[in-house]
Amino acid sequence: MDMQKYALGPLPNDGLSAEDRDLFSDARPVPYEPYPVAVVEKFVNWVRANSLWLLAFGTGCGAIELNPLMTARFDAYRMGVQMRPTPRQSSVFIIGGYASVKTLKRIIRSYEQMQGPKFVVCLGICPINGGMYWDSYNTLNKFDEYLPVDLYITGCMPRPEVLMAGVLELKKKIKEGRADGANRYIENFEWYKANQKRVIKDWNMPDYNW
Amino acid sequence: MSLKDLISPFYVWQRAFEKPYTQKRPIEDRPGAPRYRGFHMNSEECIGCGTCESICQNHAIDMVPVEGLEQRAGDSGLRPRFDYGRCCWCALCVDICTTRSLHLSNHYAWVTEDPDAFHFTAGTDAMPWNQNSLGYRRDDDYHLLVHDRVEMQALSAEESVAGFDEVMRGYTEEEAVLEADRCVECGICVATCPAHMAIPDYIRTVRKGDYEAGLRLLYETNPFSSTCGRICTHRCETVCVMGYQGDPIAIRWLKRAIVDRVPQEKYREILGDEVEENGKTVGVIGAGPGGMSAAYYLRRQGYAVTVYEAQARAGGMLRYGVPSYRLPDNQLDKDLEYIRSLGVEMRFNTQVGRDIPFTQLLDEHDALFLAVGLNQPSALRIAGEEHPRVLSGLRVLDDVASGKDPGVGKRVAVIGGGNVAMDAARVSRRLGAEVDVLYRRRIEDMPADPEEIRESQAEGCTLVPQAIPVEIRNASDSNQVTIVWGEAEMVADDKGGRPRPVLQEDRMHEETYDCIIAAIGQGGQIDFIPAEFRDRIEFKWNKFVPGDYQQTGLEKLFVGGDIANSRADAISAIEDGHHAARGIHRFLSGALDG
Amino acid sequence: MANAIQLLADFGRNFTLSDIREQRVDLAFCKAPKEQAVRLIRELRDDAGYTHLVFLTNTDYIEQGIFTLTYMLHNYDARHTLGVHVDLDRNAAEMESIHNLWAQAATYQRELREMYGIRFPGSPRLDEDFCLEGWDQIPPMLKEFDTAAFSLERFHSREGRGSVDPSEHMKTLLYPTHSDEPSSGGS
Amino acid sequence: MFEPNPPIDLSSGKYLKLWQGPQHPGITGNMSLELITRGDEVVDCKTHVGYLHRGFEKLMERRTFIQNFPVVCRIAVPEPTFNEYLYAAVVEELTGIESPPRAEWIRTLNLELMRLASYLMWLGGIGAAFGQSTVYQWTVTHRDYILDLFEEMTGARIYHMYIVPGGVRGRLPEGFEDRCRDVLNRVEKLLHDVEKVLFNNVVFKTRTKGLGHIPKEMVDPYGITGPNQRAAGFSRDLRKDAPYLVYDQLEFDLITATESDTYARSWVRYLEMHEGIRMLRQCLDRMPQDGPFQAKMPNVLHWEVPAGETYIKAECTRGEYGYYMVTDGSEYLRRVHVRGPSYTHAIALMEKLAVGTNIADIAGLMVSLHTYPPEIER
Repeated sequence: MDMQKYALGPLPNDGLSAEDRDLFSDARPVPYEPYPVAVVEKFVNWVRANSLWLLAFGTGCGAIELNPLMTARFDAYRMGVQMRPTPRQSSVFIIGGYASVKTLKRIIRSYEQMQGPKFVVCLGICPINGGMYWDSYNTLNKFDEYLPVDLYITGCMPRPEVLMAGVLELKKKIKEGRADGANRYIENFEWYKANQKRVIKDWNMPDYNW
Repeated sequence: MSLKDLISPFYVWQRAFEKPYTQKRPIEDRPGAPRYRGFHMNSEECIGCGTCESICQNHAIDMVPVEGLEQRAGDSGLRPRFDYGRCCWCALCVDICTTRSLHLSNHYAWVTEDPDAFHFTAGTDAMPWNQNSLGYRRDDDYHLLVHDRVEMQALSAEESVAGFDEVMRGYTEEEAVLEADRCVECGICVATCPAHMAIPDYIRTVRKGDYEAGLRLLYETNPFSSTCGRICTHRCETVCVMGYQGDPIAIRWLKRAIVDRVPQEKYREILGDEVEENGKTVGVIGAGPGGMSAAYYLRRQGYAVTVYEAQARAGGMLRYGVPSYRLPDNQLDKDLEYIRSLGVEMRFNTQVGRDIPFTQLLDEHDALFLAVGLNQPSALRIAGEEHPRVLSGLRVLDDVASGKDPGVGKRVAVIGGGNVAMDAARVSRRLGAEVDVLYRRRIEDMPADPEEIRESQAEGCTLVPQAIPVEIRNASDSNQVTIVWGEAEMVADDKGGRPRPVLQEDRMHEETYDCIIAAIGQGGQIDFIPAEFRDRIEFKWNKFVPGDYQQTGLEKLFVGGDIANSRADAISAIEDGHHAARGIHRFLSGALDG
Repeated sequence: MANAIQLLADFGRNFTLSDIREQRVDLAFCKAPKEQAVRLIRELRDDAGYTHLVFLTNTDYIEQGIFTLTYMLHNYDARHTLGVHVDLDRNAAEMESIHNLWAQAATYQRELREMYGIRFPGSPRLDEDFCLEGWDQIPPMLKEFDTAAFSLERFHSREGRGSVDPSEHMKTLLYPTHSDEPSSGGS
Repeated sequence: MFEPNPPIDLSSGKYLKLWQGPQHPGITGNMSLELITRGDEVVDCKTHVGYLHRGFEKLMERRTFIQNFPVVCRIAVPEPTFNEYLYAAVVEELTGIESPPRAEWIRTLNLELMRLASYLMWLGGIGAAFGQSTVYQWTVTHRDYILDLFEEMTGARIYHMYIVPGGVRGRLPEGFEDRCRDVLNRVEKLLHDVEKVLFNNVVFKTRTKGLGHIPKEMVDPYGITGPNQRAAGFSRDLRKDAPYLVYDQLEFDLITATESDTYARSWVRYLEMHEGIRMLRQCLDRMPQDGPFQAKMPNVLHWEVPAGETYIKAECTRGEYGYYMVTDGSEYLRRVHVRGPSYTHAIALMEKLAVGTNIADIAGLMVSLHTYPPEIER
């Protein structure tokens, strides 16, 4: 990857066909700037932490435990968590276990479509170090090479109780202002893009999905 | 569309009055079930065999060295380290764990922002769940390993005591494969084997039926495989991980299973031993297992080897000290013949010091390996032991091996608890005698192999433990002898050693026998080494204390075998010989300074 | 079912069937030449009651240079399953399509094209990606494709791992000199 | 019958291409439908899978037979035990190991509990797909009670890894039977409620009756099995036709229907849940309380399975689930093929049934076929 290419100007979008190129933005994403007044930022973070909307995208087998989590027995709604069907309304992306290369492409598009502030939580062992599918030709081993991750929950499957523990931990992190994955993504944009394009061989989407 | 269909859904309201399903405090109130497969725990029984690592399909386990572990025999010093970016909590590691030290807790929550943090060594790292008492453990009735040893066909006690036929009949091919199949191939035994034989590898060849490959592996470290396959003290089996929950692998019998299936004529072709003379000569003193082992490995390197042996035949203690029902002559000869076939020169009936001076050997050869063994029976150190009807165990065995009748009579007492004592007792049984074996300590303290003890009992020898001989007297019949012995109580040793027998003066016994066989050990004899050399050699209790590579202060002299180690068994002598051969090779090629 | 073997014997008059083997009373296998296989399968379906295509799959015998397709057919009335094997040349693997016999066959054939590189001329959407996307290696199910090596090279493995062999570790610790140097002979 | 749907000229401007999935609330699992619509009507549908492809069949070729045991359950996430049972059964047949009777009963109990749990999940899905989210809340919660049973029986909620070649991994916990009966009673009560709220619901009835009709003559040419087939009037069920485990000792009725639409398929599954509860109660009553639950096994660390090949199938919630395995006498299998019913239900069948359907019904139609993408791509 030519690192300079991004740094110097608009996104190349060179995976797109000539006629599609006009349809997508080539502007670089910008990092989030905290409010200059610390108290305000703190308050905003508190608000954010108490309204975590999950993107309903079951990327892997971890999705199976999201059903109990979001229904009567474990009832994550009481923690300000709810499922949203579209990335535009969501703030938390749950990577449900292993991600195949084909799914990674959709994950990237969905993630980039999410409005900030946004957070990524990885479920299970597979996004940490390959897990069960450490030798599979079609699943990623280290998810943090492709998208910034704010929290890992190990287990196979992590139970709904642990997911709730994860939500609490994420809240804590957000309140402390440390959940800065989205900014890391933008600040290291070239590195992430290079990694993504190294595994996604038929890159036919814009370099950033506004 | 009926009215019922319209109204029916409103039934849902009925549930509004039920108790809610919601768990109030899910994290605190819902610990994992008693059988839950949560995070790993490991107890002190772990010996680091790595079987958990072998079965893990996710490569989630690394065996890592752990600082501060106590060094124990049969403990690799490694412990399993888990990668929770890999583990899927299938608990196969728990099921396969040979010591049952590994198990799972019912703890399941680990959340962190650092993806590199999910590593820990179970049992030694402080983890929040280390005190959990619940969690998955293997059910007692569920096994992934085979715990029972395949028994070997043996002569019945009546059959065996009737003659000198070999008692253990060897495994059939099928039995050998079944027994070999039990091995988990952890390799813990290799360190304990004095010769460090490639045990898991040759067991694998038995399983695969590839006896030629097996033979090659055996000869890498041990040219007495037929012998050791029968009479080895098999220290390896004492640390075998399969022994923690069942029977250890019959490693010794599996070695025998290989050699029994390869005829000696094919050895040369299979082993591919080609000797390229290198023009240097090495003298070996003593044709026992140590000497002949050195001779083999030296010869393989191209040294001209001459072996000096006091007796008329080679084999040393293996021939003169081990009865043929345990080690038939032809099996010993199989090993020895092969070594000799490589061109080792033998000088029998040549006792160094008597027939040829030590200094001459030192001058004639570029290096010397000395393994004369222990052939002086230890004294009982009680009054009357010079009685003519007190025989030494070694002499009895020697006579029997040479085809002479030792004349033990009809009623025999054997004193001692080692293998020589057991052999002397069993030989006496075969010669038709009633045998009592007197031993100072308990039966479980006997240094003899458990098999020998068991078999001698089966053959009708009476073991009398905790019996301390006090005095030997003349009997009324001059062809008999009387022994006075007292019962002993075992007293715990304050310093933490093994319990000590203490004579009970008030419980003395007096018995008369046709002979008494003393077999309480042997000592060495080193008078043949001229005084001027002795100062340069280190001795302790009349035994050599060799340095690295079995070398002595007398640079050209390497020593090994019973006279130079404390274990005093064949396999240690064999390794001494092999190790000395390495040393001599390094010495003569300049890599080892004196 | 005894008449499965009988049935195959009857079919054997018109087809060169080999390797007929009864695994269970309700399961048998046979092998048909590549040229006759589809005709055989059609007749089994139309005349012998094997109306259900259970699956179509392939086994890679790399040592012998062949692929063996398995058409698993089921007869609901006789409650009997029959596996028809067909050997293909591994280097030029091509087979007549059965997409017009069963609807799901086209999907199986797509999968076999993607996973083994077997061609089924005429099968719909044969060259469309099925499971993979942007695959740039040899078909992954081929025996010569090393998935672990590929995964390590492309997807990396997390640092901080490393294992020690127990017997090697004990050797280094307890008896480091007790081994033959490479120069010192041995066999 | 197998003609592809007629080609569509997208440039004509009459049509809209719409991707339903993989990130879409109206899709079952991580897969996608490429729909071409004209107004509300779907005129063409292509199923895309592979988002969950992990290459199980490849991975299993490089793992030993015991190492595959934890792997297989992951092939169908909502219903792992069928994989465990079939893998165990295949290995047992090829090695000649016979699992003891007690293990066979426990396995049956395990599989039927799994079927009930899986159907409950599905029942929630079909409810939610037609706007009855209350049913989803109820059933997922009740499924969780069954997962609790699994947790105490096997040690895990989702991936049980309990049915091992040779038997099962442990005995039933103390008092399990009573707790299991209690859960069955609760589920049975729930089912009666669901009948009132869902199956008698005028909205549900109106939307599902006639939706996704599968003609009888389509069943065999499309390889349709399970409830989808039974709802079309076929009395075919492997538990009856080729009884495995202890099904020949259990009393249960085969449920069929003739309408072959979404409602009929749902109703067949609903009644099968009742049959499942009936079977579970029989298991609990008649299960042997002692005896071994594992056959004598060789050392699994280097377990060589004799050369051979076989195919074993079982009736899972979606239909015929099967394992085909070829071994060559080594420690590794040469080939395994997993036959999941969704393979044809979600692709060939779905692509056909979707045509002419209202776009709002696509999600419900998919759920009514009961498909799990991971078993398609494996």
